[in-house]
Amino acid sequence: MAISVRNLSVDYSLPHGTAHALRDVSLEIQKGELLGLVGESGSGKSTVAFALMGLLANNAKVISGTAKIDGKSFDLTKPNATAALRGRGMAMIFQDPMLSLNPVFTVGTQLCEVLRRRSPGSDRKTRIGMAEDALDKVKLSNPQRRMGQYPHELSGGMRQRVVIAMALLSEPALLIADEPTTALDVTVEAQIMREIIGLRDRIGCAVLLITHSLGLVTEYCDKLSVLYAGERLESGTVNEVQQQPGHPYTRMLFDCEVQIDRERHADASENRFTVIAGELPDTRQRPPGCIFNGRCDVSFADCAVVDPGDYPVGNDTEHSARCLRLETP
Amino acid sequence: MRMKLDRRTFLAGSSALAILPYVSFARAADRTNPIIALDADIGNLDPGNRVGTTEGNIIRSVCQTLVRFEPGKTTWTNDAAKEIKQISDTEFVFELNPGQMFTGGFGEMTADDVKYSFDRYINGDKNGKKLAYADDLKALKSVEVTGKYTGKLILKHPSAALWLIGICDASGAILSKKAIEQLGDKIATTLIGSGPMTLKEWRPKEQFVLAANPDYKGPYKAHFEAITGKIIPERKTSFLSYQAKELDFTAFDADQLDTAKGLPDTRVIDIPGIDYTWIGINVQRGDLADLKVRQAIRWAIDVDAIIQGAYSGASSRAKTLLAPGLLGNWADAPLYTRDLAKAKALLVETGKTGLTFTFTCLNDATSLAVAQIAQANLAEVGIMLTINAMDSGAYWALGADDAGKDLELTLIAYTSKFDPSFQTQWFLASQIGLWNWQRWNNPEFDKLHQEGLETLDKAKREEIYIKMQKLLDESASCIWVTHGRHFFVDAAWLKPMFLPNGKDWQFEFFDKA
Amino acid sequence: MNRSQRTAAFIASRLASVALTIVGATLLLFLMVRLVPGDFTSVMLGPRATPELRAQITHDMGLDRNMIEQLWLFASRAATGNFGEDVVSRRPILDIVLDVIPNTLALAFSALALALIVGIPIGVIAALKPGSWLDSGLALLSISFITTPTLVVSVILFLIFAIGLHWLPVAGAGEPGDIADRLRHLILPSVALALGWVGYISRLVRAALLDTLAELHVRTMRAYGVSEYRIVGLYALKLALVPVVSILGIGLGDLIGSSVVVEIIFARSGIGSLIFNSIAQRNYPVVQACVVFIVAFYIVANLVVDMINALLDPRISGARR
Amino acid sequence: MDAISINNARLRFGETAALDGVSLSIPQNKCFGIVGESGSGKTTLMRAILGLQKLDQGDIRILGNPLVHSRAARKQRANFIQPIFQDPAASLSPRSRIRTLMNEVATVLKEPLATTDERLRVILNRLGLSQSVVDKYPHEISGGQARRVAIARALLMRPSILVADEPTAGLDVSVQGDLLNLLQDIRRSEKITLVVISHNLAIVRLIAENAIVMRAGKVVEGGDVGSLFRSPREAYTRELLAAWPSITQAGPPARLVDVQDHGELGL
Amino acid sequence: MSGLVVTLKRICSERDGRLGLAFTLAILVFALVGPLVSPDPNAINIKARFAQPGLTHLLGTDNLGRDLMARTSVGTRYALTLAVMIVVISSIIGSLIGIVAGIAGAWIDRAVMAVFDIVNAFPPLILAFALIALYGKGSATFVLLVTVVFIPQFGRMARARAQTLRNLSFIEAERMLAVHPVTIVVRHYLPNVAGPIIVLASMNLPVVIAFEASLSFLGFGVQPPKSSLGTLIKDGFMSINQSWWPTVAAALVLAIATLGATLLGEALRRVIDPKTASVS
Repeated sequence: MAISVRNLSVDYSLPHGTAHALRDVSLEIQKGELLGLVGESGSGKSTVAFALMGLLANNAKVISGTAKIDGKSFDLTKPNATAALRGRGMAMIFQDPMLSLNPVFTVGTQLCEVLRRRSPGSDRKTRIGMAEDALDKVKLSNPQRRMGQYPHELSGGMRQRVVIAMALLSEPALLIADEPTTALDVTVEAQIMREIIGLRDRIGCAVLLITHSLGLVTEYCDKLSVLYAGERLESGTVNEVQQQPGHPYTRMLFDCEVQIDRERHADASENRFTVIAGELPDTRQRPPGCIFNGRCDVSFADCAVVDPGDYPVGNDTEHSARCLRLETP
Repeated sequence: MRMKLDRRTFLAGSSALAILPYVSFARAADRTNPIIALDADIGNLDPGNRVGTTEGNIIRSVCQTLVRFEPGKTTWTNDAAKEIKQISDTEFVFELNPGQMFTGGFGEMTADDVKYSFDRYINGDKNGKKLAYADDLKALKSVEVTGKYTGKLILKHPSAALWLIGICDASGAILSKKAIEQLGDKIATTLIGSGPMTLKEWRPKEQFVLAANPDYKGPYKAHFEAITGKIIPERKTSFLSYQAKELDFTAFDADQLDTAKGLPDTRVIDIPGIDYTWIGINVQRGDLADLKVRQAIRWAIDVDAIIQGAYSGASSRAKTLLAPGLLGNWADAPLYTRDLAKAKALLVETGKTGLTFTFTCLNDATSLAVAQIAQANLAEVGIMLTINAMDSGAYWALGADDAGKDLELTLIAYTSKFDPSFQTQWFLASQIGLWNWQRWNNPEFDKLHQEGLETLDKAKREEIYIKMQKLLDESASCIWVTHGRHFFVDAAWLKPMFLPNGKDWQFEFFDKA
Repeated sequence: MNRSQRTAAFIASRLASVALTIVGATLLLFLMVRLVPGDFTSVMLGPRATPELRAQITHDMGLDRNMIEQLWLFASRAATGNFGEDVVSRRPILDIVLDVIPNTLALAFSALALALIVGIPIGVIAALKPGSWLDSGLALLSISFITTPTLVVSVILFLIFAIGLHWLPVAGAGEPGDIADRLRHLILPSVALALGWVGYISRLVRAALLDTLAELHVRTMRAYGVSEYRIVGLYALKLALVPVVSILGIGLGDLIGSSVVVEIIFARSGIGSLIFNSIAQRNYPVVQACVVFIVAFYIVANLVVDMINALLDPRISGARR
Repeated sequence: MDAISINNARLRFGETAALDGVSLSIPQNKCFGIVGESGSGKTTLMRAILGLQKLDQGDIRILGNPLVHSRAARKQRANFIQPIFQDPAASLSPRSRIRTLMNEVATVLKEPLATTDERLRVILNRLGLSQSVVDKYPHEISGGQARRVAIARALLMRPSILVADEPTAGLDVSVQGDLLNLLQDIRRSEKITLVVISHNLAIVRLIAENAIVMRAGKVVEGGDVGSLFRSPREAYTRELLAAWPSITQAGPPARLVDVQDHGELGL
Repeated sequence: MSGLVVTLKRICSERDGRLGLAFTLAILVFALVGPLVSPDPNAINIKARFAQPGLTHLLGTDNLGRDLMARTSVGTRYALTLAVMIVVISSIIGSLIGIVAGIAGAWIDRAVMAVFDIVNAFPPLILAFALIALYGKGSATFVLLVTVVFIPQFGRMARARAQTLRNLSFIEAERMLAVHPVTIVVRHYLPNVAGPIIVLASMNLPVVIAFEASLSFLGFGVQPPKSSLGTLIKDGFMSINQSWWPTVAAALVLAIATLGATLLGEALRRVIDPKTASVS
């Protein structure tokens, strides 16, 4: 069963005007699928997650958007539209594991709290058992001992595993992982990604992975959506998008990625790095035309005036991008 | 130590007198034993080292003296003594009642105990240290024991004062020799007596309870089973407690007289004081050494305004040292009603301008009001006054030794006793560096004082003391302000009793009305 | 180190710094009184100063020895609680102080309890709806409580409840041994003393709670559907209490300080009124003894507060590795 | 003579050994990379090199001179070695105008203000900054400009060694190249020794000639980047490389079935 | 100067800030203008004692017949002057000591903190009145001694702030440039410590005003014939059965002053330093 988000638009009211942080963003994730939502800072990718969870900041407002989860439709413009889903249908893993657990309660207490919601009838003992079991599943050694520990006694990777265990206990249909490895070292990152995939395989949920790292997406995700300044510029399967980027931004993003096995000059000072010149547009007053216009290396006159539609790329029906060059005349 | 050292002069600020007339008192007091307020706690219960009036009052009710003041009077009748006979100007024999038992199992009172008690004033305590109140029995040379119950008092010279301020008062308390030797230093906190009452309980800073002494053999049995004294340093608070029927008797300040008069089931007692408050001028200090300057100051200060402004007009103005009613009161003393012209003329005569002086006083409200009025008064004749207000501790240390040389104008309040010699002694030359803050030195005054001490004839003494007051007046070193006045409220059912000075309460004579 | 070892080490290090503070405070107290200008004995004895008595005091207090010896004498006396005898009443100073301490402690602790019991709920209610009229109203109320000086509060309570309505007694600490009476006498002074702290604690709880509610772990709890009541009342509140508890150490000191005013207005015996009267009488040995007790109490209170905080927040003992 | 040589540097913070016997030498006029995960000690090592952190033991030589923590020595050292902090914008004092900050250099160098101004103009030009930037406060300029201003200030001291701490941390891929290219340019034109501290293996591999890998305060292995990354000798280095997500390895997304796990990193 | 204007504007943009500013301005006007337009506050007129409020005496007179309006406004001015002096002096001294402790070696830091701990071990009110009782009264001593009591707070704040700053890269950059330490303190520490210190100072102003009132009330504050809010309340209570309005007026002024200063201080905190812990 697919999970979908349609026409999500979110505004932030700021001291100097209203920023239209997300504009008509749509996503679709199949059960058991991992969708990578890629974007640079300011692209609005985390806003998608929080709009879905109903945890947006006070100055944010959902202008439009519906979510379909487990066959039910939710009007995201209503406050707390998805409150019923939190901890049941949806779970979330956060960016900073150091801050996402309450420092003055033990791991066990916080895990059991999730179970109060998920399986209300269960008694304390059962919950503790389930929580220990979940810790074991996310490969934390000695779960009994971990239950009695406080977050500050655990490393960042271990804490992230605790949050994953929480997600596991809540058995969601949709797991949102918001930059789950950004704060972690690369070796830990790999382990955490495996745990997320393991969790998906255990309960067969859909996963929305929000990240700025194309490396992570290409390595772990089935599908990919590219977000830029609040607009979804491209989406498709990872393979398709990588082989045939439909949008110049996607292509340039791939070019900027510094690869571990890239060819290098013997004189290191000869090695150059790719840059996307220019700066993000002001989302308070979206300029006409393509949102990427001005930084694009292949733009033409129309790009400045015509807002491109979502055009299919190649033969894959799932692959599309918003670039005028794809417009079939 | 004659001054009221522990008078809580500070005002905590608490009174709802504005709304009180409309308050109805819900609870009626159904007490059979009175609860009264005292503004000072017990300091030291050793009669010779007592600190304030509180102890004096307790000691007089707990201990026996040879003779006891009659209720509300300065005359006395026998108490511990069965008989006292004067055998010469300087010799008295006494005989004690038999069977007068000290509480706490310290046995029967004998002449030995009398000697022991009085010898402490003559020879000092067990370490030979002089007692604080030693001078009360200064005229006593020795005590001789002539039998179990009989003895002889031998005086240095004829003395009227010895009885009034010594033998009858707390200093004359007869203590148990055995008890004192056994108690050691604890006599400061334990009082063993044979009098009408016993000190049944004392919770420092909270309260004490005086209970009737069932073993008392003397003529003055206590009327109440118990009297509870609450320590409430602030008069306004105790007055409010009284209004809330938590108390049956308390002193209050003059400014609440009208309120007090309106209270139901209440008697207001109003006793003119015999104490004396004056502005002292240091006659040895700088420009103040000039008699004319002092006279100018005396003409410039508006004592009537002070009485109005600082004493709410409730106390009357004092003209001289000894209060009306006391032996030696100088009824014809001149009244210095403010005369700016005279003051200015005197200053012109001296040729001095731009005079500035400090005015030292306690930091209670009354003193400060006096100071500020004096300040304003003197400003009008071109004398600048700086007010130096101090806590009691620092204030009373001021006159000591050379420190007193720097004093200029001071506001001083001393308490009086019934013999005029007690009052005049503080103006002697020997008191310079101690309590003579005027530092006024007049050999004739000193001579007269000694004469007064040794004279027994009333008319003669009267003459002597008036003469002394004239000398004081000529010196212009003292500007008399007031003799004070005491106000009490008491529940209609209770009849308190005090000596005519209003300060010495006679707990043993407190009675139902 | 494991957790209990860390806690032990934390307590040990706190005790060490407490010891240092006590030593320093003693030294300061010693110097403060000893550096008073003028002849100490005459300032202290005032009108009772006879040469004999003066010599006696000089000797009793060790003023005839050198400074170091004097300091040692004072410190050892302070440590053993033997402050000597009061020159006025000839009672042991320790007894004088011990007589009044229970009254002040009862006052301070009841005020503190009152401040917590009333202040915390007000803070929580205000934090639940930040910006609402309820919040604004409570904020204004709290600030008024904080800014109205204790002496004004004392007098107003005094006028209304003791004088006007006769509900509660005017003066004193109550009949000794009669607990109900003692409690009745405690109500007004402790309310007077507590009111400012009610405002203060409620503001603190509100602010700390709002700060905590903005933290990311609260978001985690919300994301997992934990009810808002449990989040605020349990998870955030425990964390928000940490700064509140920290301030209580200071608060106790403040309460003891303010007790001077309250004890005088309500004519209660206590360490505040004792110290005030002793200062007025220049009875420095008693002042010193009082301050030694106050400082010791204050330091111990702060130590206890630290311990409670270490219990509330495991990071406090754990972080100082 | 090496630009920097370190011999047996040791430093403990409480129970943790931040530096546990680090020895290395950094040749002149090359780029040297220090790679490691968080807690490896690389930042502590950098701070020790800069003289911001005293060592418990061991010595550091900058261009042959022993590193001494005296003010005179620091003053002298300022002419040789300058840092580029992780967030260069944050290395500009927020309440001073940029001109004030630049003038401080003149005071330190005891150089006439005009001379410094002239040199600054040249440097700003080369870094592509407008001259008007000096009249602004740090918060009034963009992040990219601030990074350049910070670098310009370091260059004003004419250092022969630049130490860059995590230069790309927190930057989007689209802008990190800009900074790296700038460092490369400066390195070439100023003939300076560049020390880059980073957790980003891919970047170090490209801009450095030599590098070390650190872990738990120790140097795991080091040497010429070519061989270091092509054929690492140590298991840890291999693990680091293997974990590096790479767009070129994109294959079918991983499935749980045969996920190999090392468990969590220990405490 | 523009910074001040901006700050004021932002304070005015919220209700509490406006209220605080209004109260504070009202008190300031009262304190500054009041004495200029009212009669001599020390002129005694025994005949007119306890006069009712009226046209000649807006707030009536006291027990010596002095104009209470004049005394209250002079008292307010005096209380404010003292409080401002105490806060300014203690914040400046505290900041400097705190910064030095924060950036100097561990021993100096420990020593300074130990001294602060020791001073803090005494309840402030008791320490203040003990010091004043021991070392004498008078405005200068008063300011000096109360300053001692308030220094540690500012010192702690400045120290904590300096310690944070010390490890920030812009300070380290200055050190790497070998800029003179005094220059670093003056140019880079001070401006960055100032914000929270100003906030703390403004939050402490009402505390000091109330503190002064308490001390004056206990008889340890200003000396007659000068008046301050504390002595006015005290004197008012002394004769409350004759007239209640002097007390109420002084208490009201005191309450408005502290309330205004508190509201303004909190608004200032929100503007300058949103992260600093709330009520102080």
